[in-house]
Amino acid sequence: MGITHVLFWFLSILAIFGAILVVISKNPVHSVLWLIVVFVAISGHYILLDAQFLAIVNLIVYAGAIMVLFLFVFMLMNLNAETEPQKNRWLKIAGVVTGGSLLLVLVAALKRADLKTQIAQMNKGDIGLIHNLGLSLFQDYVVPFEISSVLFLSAMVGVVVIGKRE
Amino acid sequence: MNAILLSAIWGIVMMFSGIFTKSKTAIRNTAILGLVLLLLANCADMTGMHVSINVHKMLYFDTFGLLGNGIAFASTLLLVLLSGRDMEKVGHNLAEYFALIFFVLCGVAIVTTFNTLLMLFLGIEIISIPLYILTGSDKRNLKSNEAALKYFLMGSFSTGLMLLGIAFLYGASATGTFFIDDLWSAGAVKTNPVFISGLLLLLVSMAFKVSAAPFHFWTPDVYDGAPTVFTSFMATIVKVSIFIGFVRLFDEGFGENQDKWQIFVAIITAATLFIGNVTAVFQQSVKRMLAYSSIAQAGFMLLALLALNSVSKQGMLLYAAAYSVATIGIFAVLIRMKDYTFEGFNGLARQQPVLAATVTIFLLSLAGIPLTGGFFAKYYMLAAVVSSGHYLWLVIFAVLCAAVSVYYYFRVIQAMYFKEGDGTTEAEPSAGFKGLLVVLAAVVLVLGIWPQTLLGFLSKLPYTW
Amino acid sequence: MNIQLVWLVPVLPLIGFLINGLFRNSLSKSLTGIIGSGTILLSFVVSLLIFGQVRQPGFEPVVVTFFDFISVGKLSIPFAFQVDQLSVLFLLIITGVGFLIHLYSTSYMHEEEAPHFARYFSYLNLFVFSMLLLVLGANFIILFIGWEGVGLCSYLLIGYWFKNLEYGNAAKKAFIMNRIGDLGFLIAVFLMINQFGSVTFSEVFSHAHSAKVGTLTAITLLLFVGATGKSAQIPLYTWLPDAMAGPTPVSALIHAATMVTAGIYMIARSHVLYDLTPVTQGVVAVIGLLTALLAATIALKQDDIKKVLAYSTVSQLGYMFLGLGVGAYTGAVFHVMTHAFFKALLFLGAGSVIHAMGGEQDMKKMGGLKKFMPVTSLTMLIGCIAIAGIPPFSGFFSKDEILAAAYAKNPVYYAVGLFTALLTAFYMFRLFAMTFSGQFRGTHDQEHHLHESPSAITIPLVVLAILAVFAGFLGIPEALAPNAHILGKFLSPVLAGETAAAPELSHGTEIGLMVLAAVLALAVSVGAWFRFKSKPDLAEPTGFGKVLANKWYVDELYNAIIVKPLDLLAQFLVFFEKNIIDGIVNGVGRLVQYGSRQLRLLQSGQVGGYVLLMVVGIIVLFLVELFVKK
Amino acid sequence: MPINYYIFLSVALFCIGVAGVLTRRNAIIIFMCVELMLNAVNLLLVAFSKMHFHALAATNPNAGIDGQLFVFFIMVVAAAEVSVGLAIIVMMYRNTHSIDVNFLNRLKH
Amino acid sequence: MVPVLLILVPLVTGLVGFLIKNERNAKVWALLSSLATLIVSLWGLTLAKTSPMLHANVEWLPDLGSRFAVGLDGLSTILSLLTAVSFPLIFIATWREQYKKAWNFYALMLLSQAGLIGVFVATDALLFYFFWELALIPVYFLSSQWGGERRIAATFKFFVYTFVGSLLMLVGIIWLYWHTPDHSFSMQSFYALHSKIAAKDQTWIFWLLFIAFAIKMPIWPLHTWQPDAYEQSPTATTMVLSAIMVKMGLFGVMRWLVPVISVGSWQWGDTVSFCCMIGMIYASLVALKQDDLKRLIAYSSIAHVGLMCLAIFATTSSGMQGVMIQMFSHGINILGMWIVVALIERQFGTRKISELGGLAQKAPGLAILLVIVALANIALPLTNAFVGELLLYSGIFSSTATQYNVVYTVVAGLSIILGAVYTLNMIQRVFYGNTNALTAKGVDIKMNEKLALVAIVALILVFGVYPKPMLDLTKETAEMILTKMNYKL
Repeated sequence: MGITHVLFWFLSILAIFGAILVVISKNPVHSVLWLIVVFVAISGHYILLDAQFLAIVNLIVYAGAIMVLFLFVFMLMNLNAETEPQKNRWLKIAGVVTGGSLLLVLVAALKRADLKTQIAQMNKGDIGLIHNLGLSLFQDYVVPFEISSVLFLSAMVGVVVIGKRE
Repeated sequence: MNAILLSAIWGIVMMFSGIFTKSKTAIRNTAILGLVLLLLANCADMTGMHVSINVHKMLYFDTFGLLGNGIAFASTLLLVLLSGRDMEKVGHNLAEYFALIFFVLCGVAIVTTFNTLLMLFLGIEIISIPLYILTGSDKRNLKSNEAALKYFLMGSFSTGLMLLGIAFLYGASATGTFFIDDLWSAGAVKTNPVFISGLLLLLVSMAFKVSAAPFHFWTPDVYDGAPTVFTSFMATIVKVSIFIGFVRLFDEGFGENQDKWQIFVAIITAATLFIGNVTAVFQQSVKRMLAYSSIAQAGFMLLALLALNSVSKQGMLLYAAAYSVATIGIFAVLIRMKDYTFEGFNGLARQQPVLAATVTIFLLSLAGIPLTGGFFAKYYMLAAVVSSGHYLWLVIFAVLCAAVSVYYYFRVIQAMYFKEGDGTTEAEPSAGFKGLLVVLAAVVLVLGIWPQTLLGFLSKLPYTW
Repeated sequence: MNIQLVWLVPVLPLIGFLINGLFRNSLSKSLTGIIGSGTILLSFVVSLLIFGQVRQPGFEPVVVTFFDFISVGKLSIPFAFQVDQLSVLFLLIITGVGFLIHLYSTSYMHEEEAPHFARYFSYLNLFVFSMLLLVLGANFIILFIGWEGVGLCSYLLIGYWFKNLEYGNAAKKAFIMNRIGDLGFLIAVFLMINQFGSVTFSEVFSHAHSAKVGTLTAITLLLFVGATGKSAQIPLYTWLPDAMAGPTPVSALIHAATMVTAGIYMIARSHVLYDLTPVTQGVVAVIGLLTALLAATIALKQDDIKKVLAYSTVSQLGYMFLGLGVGAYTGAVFHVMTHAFFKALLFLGAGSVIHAMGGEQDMKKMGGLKKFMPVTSLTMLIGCIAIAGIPPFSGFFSKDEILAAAYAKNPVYYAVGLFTALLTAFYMFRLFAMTFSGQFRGTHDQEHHLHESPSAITIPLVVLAILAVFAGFLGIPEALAPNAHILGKFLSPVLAGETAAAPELSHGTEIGLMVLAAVLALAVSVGAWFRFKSKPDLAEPTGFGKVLANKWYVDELYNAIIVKPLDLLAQFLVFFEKNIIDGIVNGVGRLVQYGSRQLRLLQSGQVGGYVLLMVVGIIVLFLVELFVKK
Repeated sequence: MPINYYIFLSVALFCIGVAGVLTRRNAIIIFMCVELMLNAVNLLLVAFSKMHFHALAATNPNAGIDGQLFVFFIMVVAAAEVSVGLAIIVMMYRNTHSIDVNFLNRLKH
Repeated sequence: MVPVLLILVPLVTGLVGFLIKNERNAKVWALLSSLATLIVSLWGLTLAKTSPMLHANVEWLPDLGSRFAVGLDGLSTILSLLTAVSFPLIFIATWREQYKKAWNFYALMLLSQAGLIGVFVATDALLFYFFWELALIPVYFLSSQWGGERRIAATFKFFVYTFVGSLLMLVGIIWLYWHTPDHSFSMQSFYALHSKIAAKDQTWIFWLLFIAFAIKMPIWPLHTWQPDAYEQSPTATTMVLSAIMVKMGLFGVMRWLVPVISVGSWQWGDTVSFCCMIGMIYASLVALKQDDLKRLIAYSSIAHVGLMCLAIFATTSSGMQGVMIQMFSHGINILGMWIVVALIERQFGTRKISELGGLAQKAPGLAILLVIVALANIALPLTNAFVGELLLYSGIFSSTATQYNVVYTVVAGLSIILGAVYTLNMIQRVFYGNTNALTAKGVDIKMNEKLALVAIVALILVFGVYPKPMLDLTKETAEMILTKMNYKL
């Protein structure tokens, strides 16, 4: 039971706990904050899996940029209070039950695979380093990389189209 | 490759065209030019003339995909020619709309030629994100907004599913790559369940994109809410090209363990056929009816996926062509109608004989009556499954559903020809419009008499890459 | 005269039919009459010439084939005529009596305006044509063609006055009842095709001995069903009395002299088969006997002069079938001939009376016509004597021959037959007395119009009367004069083998029977004559008489057990069609619409709902993966 | 760490996200739940990439790197989606002053 | 060559017909075209049976193994002849009908003729299916455009009903196609099939095909579209429907079902025959209760068709030839009936028997012609139908394919009687009796109808007295079909 294990369990529990709170907390702003917590926990996992680059990007892009964006929007619409009217209980229950059963069937399906021997290697290997990632990103993955620029372009244009006042 | 590049570039061109000129005609002509070039570029691709870029096996070009591209581009061209003017009515940002359309086409070109799940994912996203926008492009119209939001929320949800699927497949693959042709290696029996789960989730997300039941719920609302021009675009070009990607994925990726997933496809197909056809019966608005009919047609296309043999791939292309042309034609007329309900079509034959006649041909094609492309499209689908020898019950079920489809397609014909009324278009359609419709009708008929004209390419093209 | 020209016999009337039919609007009545009767006369002449050939000793039956009518697989049905003693005899009867009746009609139908007059004659000619086809046919199919043809013509002629729906119904009844019989006939034909691979008389009869008795019985019985329809035997006899709706000459020709005897002809023609099937013979005899008795009893209480004659016809036909049943084929044919004469005579006489009475047919309104129309009454009297079987008139000989054979077969037959004969004598003289003697009971202006009919009517009467008197001498029984039975000798080549069926009686008994019959008949006739000439029965029949007057309620019975149920069934089926079968079809449509209306509701518009359903879908797929074995 | 821990962890996170989508009415929160799902997937991918690394490092020093690159692309796409999504939501809000998905029911049946 | 012309002439003239925007010219054009077709088909009759002119076979869809193969053997000759004869008669008889947009009407009529002939001459299964549908479409438009007040619903029911059938048939055809050794739709390779279809497949493939044909014929209990369709269609179309289209079903059975699925046919022949038998009695009884002339004739036609289908499954040579002849005869006769109905309807604006009566006084010519046609309809001797029905019944009776042959003959025979009943009822109530207010102003038959009817009557009598040509024409084909059918697994 090394430190990594402790950390693993801690982060996992933190992530799940945070996730649940994201879903159940009444105040949207709280949800956002809890989501950030989840992201932090996941970044922690990345570090454990020595994917340092991803860990950082995750923090910067997600926990930083995106979540801030969300917060902005909330502020913009000042929905910080519990303005959200309650969905009727039955739908809620139905939702939870369905989500739970989805978990159930997924687990049931995956349990049958014996992955005992399969290990996610820890604190070893340097594929997560920005150097290696960069290299293969600009060699093998150059096409998708360029293509993704199209994605951004379209997103950009789209936001302009939507946002522009007429 | 040409197509991907050109579409992306031309997207940017269109983006800036809005700055340099305010003349909508100029913009539209630029777009048309672009599409023509795109078509040529694709032909070049097909004949092996292409800019050589090392894609590191991320893309794989074959006749099937490229022909699919060709169909998509050609249909887009027809759509723009027929309904270009109507795009102007949607909003002021004509240039941007065209830009987005070109980006979508770029995505299409990727989805039809991807060779790794990553490219598939990117392609799908490049298609989806502009579509969210186009759906909501009629900003003052609440229906359009609502459609956009629904589409977006559910779309991103399905993206999540797809990614989980991809992750599982990645975990199951022995080589640790995303190339579709070595996703499954017989050695990795232990990880079989992971593989299957991934496959299922991928299947579900793709089914969502092609609006197959029970993942079709977004379709009627989105198609109904979106500006009709873009509905036409989504319902035809986007849908069929994703279908081609769909078939491609399962053919290359999961072809050899068909037995593992055929049953799921069968279930989805049956559900789609049933829900699509039966629900369409009671619709009051032709637009919404067409939305459901597109679901029904998807059900038929799924038969190709079920059988997954040479016949079904040919049939897929034929279906793509026949279905797109017919649907674009109908939508082109629908856009011009005063009233989108069935009553709106009453007596159209007297007001606009040409429109009525052509629409009739398109509807007959959708219903799968011989002498129209739709017949051979359906024929190939049925033939594909029959030749595979399994799931004959599904074939029977499919034809019964096709019989149901006659009900709602013929309602339009009845309205146009046999009902009294003064349903007509908003403005007298131009001669060019009519002429083009006639051409489309002719295309449908040609496909209905010599499908070889299209499918000939599959066998004739000497493909090299 | 070359026998090959036999086709002239039927073709001539056909030509008459065509001319009268096509140019009915342009031809004058006289011309029509000449064409109509003339063609028949011509074919009568031709028949005579042929007869001249046939009666040469040692004449062998000739089959004249014209063309291949139907040939499928091994079955080949030529369009061929067979000329032999039997068919020639019928040719003579048909064309001869036919001509007389045509002649009679020219005057009788004179009130009709020209087109209808022409229509009448064309029908009549067509009938003669079909009848000739019937007797000339060399196989059962040609026979059947004529068989149905005469049915058609009788339908057309009964319904000749089509304005009157009653007549129309009578015509329909006749046709349909005939059709019922025809179905039996057809099935018999099919059986023959199966059994012998042919329907040609010669082949069928020559192979008959090799066939199983069961099959033969079936064939003969089915043929007999056909005969009961055509010749008005139990159970299909009820159409004949109604058929009296037609013009009287028609009744005389079709419903007395010729068509109704087609059944007898057919059975006599195929007697070879019947000789081999005693069961059928029994059935035929009994049916014939019963019909004879039943009809005779009904005739007792009829007041309509034509109805009486109609029932007597039925009864006489019954006689003939009795004859066939007991194997006295010659006797039957003999009776056909004599009956043709005297019954035609009676009908024409009745027609003349009706003509004079201005269309009145009810005997209660007649009486005392003797003094107004002497010729008619005289000839009628002859007819009555003939039919009553009083020697030496023709009826006596023919009837006696049958009775003798019946006695030889089974005395009970004889007893009943004799009793029927006496009934016949009774009601015939009742008819005669009520019509011609006593006081006239009609209205005054009817009386004013009474007159003897013109010569076109009386001449046929006279001719027929003469025949009715002397025709009997063609068949003087062995018992009286050895081999004086000209007819028997003449027909023996065709109807040979009957003697095997009927054991010979000793001459003594035969003569005894004759005398008995003659005496009784005479007594009854005279009795009836005196009973009715002074005080005819004008009272409404009561008790048993009522039952007879209402024809044993047979029509009502049929109505109750066949027509009504069928009608109800049809009504039910219409309901069934509308609500069950079509209901199901439309139901499917409605079901789809209903399903559509329900499925729409899935599309709630709620994103949450949609996603929920999607996830459920995923779960279902996974469950399939987990639990369905592939 | 055995791989199935990670599998179950991320599946759990994913399903929580799904449940969120199903239960909440606030469009943005729903969207956040989707983001949560994406992150679950990312985690899984990284874990798998290390698994493959463990399995194949001997032959290929860069084994498993594809997974991490994929995660990178997912983040890219997510960013783009967020921008578009929020734009749409804002537009919706402009017109209806609500981001409650239950009010999105003009289109139905 | 000949069959190609038979299809092309009406097809081309029909397409041209849309452009003639003048009622009278369109009418004349249609008549001329149909006469041309008639001439072509007569020319076909003069050719020797072996003549290459009677066949055509050109490349069409090589990848699908389907060729544009057409040919005229006994069966297809007789039916294409029927089609070619009927259309001029129809045009002549309905010469006085007024249609709005008449040119479209006549053009569609010609197109339907092309489709029908195509069905009859096609010797390639896919081509057959093609024409099968194509014949349907123009009729659909004709009926829903120019029909009675309930036309849309009735026609639509008819269309969907038949469409379901033909789709099932399509599945069947495809299935057979995949089992042909050379993956071809040609008739020969289909006929070569029967050895290769397993017994268990025979059953359902048989039904897939048969249901389509049964709906078209129609066979009880799949018949309910027919009376409505007949009632609601314009009379000219009704004539096409009942004189020719009905024969498509029978033709299909004889050409594409029994020779191919012989074992299945043997297996299920009794079931089918039973339905036919029921249907005959049923239809006859229902006809008794009909007050609408069109419905009455519709039901009588159901009965007749039932008999023909029954005879097919009797698998006897006389039955088989009887069917072929009877198809022609029935077409001609019922055409005559329709002409009379059309006349009555146009004159008095009603088809209700109860509202008519006494017409014989006003229209003796019509009455006589009708009586002849009606008698042919109940198969009186010396009319063409007699020959047919005699062969049919004797065929059924002598059938060895079933042990119920006697039952079939007797029960079906009852419809002879019932047929007489309702036909005579009809004649009597329409033509006999006294005129009423409505019929008092009736006038006699016009020249054009007289022409058509006389032609029909002539055909009736000629083939009634001298059917030999027909028999010779059909003999070989019948034997061929029988040899195919008699193949046992």
